[in-house]
Amino acid sequence: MQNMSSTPQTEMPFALVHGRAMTELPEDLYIPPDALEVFLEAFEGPLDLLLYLIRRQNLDILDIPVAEITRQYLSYMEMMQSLRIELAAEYLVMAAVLSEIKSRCLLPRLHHDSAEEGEDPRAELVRRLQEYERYKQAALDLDALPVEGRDVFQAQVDVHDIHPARRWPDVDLAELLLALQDVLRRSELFESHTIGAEGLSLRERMADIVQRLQEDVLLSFAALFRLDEGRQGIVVSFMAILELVKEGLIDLLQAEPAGPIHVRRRQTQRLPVGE
Amino acid sequence: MQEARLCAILEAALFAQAKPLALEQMQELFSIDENISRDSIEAALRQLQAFYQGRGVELVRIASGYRFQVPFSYAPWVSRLMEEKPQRYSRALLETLALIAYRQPVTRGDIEEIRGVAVSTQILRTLMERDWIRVAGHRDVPGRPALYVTTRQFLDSFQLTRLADLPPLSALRDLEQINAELELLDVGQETKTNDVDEVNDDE
Amino acid sequence: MQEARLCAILEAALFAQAKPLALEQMQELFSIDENISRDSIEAALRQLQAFYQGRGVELVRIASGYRFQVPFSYAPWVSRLMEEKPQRYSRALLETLALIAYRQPVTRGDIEEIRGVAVSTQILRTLMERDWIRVAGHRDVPGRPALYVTTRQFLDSFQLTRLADLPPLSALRDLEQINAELELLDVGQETKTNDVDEVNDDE
Repeated sequence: MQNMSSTPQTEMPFALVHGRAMTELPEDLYIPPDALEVFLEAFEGPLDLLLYLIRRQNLDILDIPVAEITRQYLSYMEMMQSLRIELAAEYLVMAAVLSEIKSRCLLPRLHHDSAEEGEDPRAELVRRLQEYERYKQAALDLDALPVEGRDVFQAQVDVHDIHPARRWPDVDLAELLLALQDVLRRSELFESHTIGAEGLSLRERMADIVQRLQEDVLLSFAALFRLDEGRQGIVVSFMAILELVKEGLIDLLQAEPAGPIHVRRRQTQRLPVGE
Repeated sequence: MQEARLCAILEAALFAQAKPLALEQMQELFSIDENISRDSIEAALRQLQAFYQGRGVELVRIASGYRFQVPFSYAPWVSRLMEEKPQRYSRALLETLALIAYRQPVTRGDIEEIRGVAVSTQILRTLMERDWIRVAGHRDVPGRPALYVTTRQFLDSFQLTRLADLPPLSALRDLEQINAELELLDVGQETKTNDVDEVNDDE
Repeated sequence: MQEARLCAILEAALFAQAKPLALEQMQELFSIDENISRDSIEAALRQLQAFYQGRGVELVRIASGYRFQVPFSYAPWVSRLMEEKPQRYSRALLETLALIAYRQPVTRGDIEEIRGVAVSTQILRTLMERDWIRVAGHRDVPGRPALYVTTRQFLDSFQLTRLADLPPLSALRDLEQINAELELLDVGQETKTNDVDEVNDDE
């Protein structure tokens, strides 16, 4: 890898790394080659591996010895590569980042106080490591919480002989009216073929009703219908009544539920214009 | 093991699932070291039974073992809890109801004539069960068909004080417009709810 | 209604339902005639909670309401009853979940940036299937990546009433203070702000 070639470690043959592992790598970083793949899976990425390397030596993140950590990280990478274990690209990117930080740290600082040189080259890495570590810890904290179905269980008892209460759907008036509108529109289509002769005018009927209400102050609702006119006549009378109510010319009165309905003319009114 | 602890473990196991637990299963909960006899389990179960006497759950013994259940006397409240989400009424039902409301008293034949299709008995039965319509009498024609009218309950359900409060048919055309506008509004609101900063989830 | 009776009804309802019950749902169990106030329900719940203290079931309050559950301490026995062994969650899944929980709303890119590795689609799918996270919208940047948030179910599953109950995040320290801090024996490591308060929940 090109990233590796810039560091002295890459010149070191694997066997030598192996030979010096006892002194230069944390002991548990030396792992039998066939277990290396498993070892890689134990890390959640390069940040996790770096944290491991730092924590192994009881170092503070804020005080990383970049040169040493970089060296360890790269030898680990090299081991993986010589074993032809395919590394995720993120690990290689991190190797480049570390090498860059290391080289910047090695540069002599000419002006300690100048703004240009102010930032520690490790700052960004330290920020990322800290940021990752707090969520790594948060994940452990989450895992320590009692999880339903794993650590705690919802209590349940048998309810087989209790049945759900019947509940009716809600309908609002608008919905009902829309349904009526549909059916009326459809019925117009039907009726245009069969009817047309009866010639009962709604306006005429409205005038008629108002006329009758002038004579009697209070009329029974039923009295406004003439059964001999048949269904059509009743419908026209009914619609005429509804229309008169809407225009505020008459009132429908019902004293009690399902009781008789009476019709009364309002005090101030105009006669509807007849057709 | 103390009896109180044994009781609590059995209680936990019995509540952890809604299925009955056989004595053998309860015994299997414990390791051999714990050394729990069948007798001590039965004694603990009797204690639990006594403990839950008169409470909102009871421990009963049935053929396949023991289980906790809700006593039937709590059915009125529990059944309200289990209410299923009501389904919507069909268009056919609403049309039938609307026709009865506006043209009452009507026979089934009247409704069918206007709707141009048969009215199912199920619809009329549902409307009767719902207590929205009733048979007010029979028309004096061959077959004496039932005459349907709406009920007081119908008025209450639709927040009407009397039938006259039903909007006149002529208002229906306006209604169509209003409805179209409402639908437009709804669409506008739906897109709003897709907001990002709403963190929690309300099923 | 007597308090004992109210307790028993709530007990029956809470045990009958396999889901948590909200206070509002409990209130709806009662008819208007029964005249049960929210306060009296809360008082009865407190009584139930005290009553079940130390038993094999406990009454807990979580995000969606109240539920009876078998406490953690009985898991060793209860899990022997379970046919499916409860799964352990991978670190990748937990870290992803933690990032969503503490920093929501976040995109997959946000998560990957902090973890330093790619987030597998399988993990996000598993979290969605568990109903612990959901897509709350899309960030208004090229590609419009999905913004993930946690759900109420997540809070319920982890026995939390709201996001603020999450364990606090450790503080970030400033590199520029490193020397001073190290010299001062590394004090004040855990006293800085935690992020939890920033995550608002709409309970």
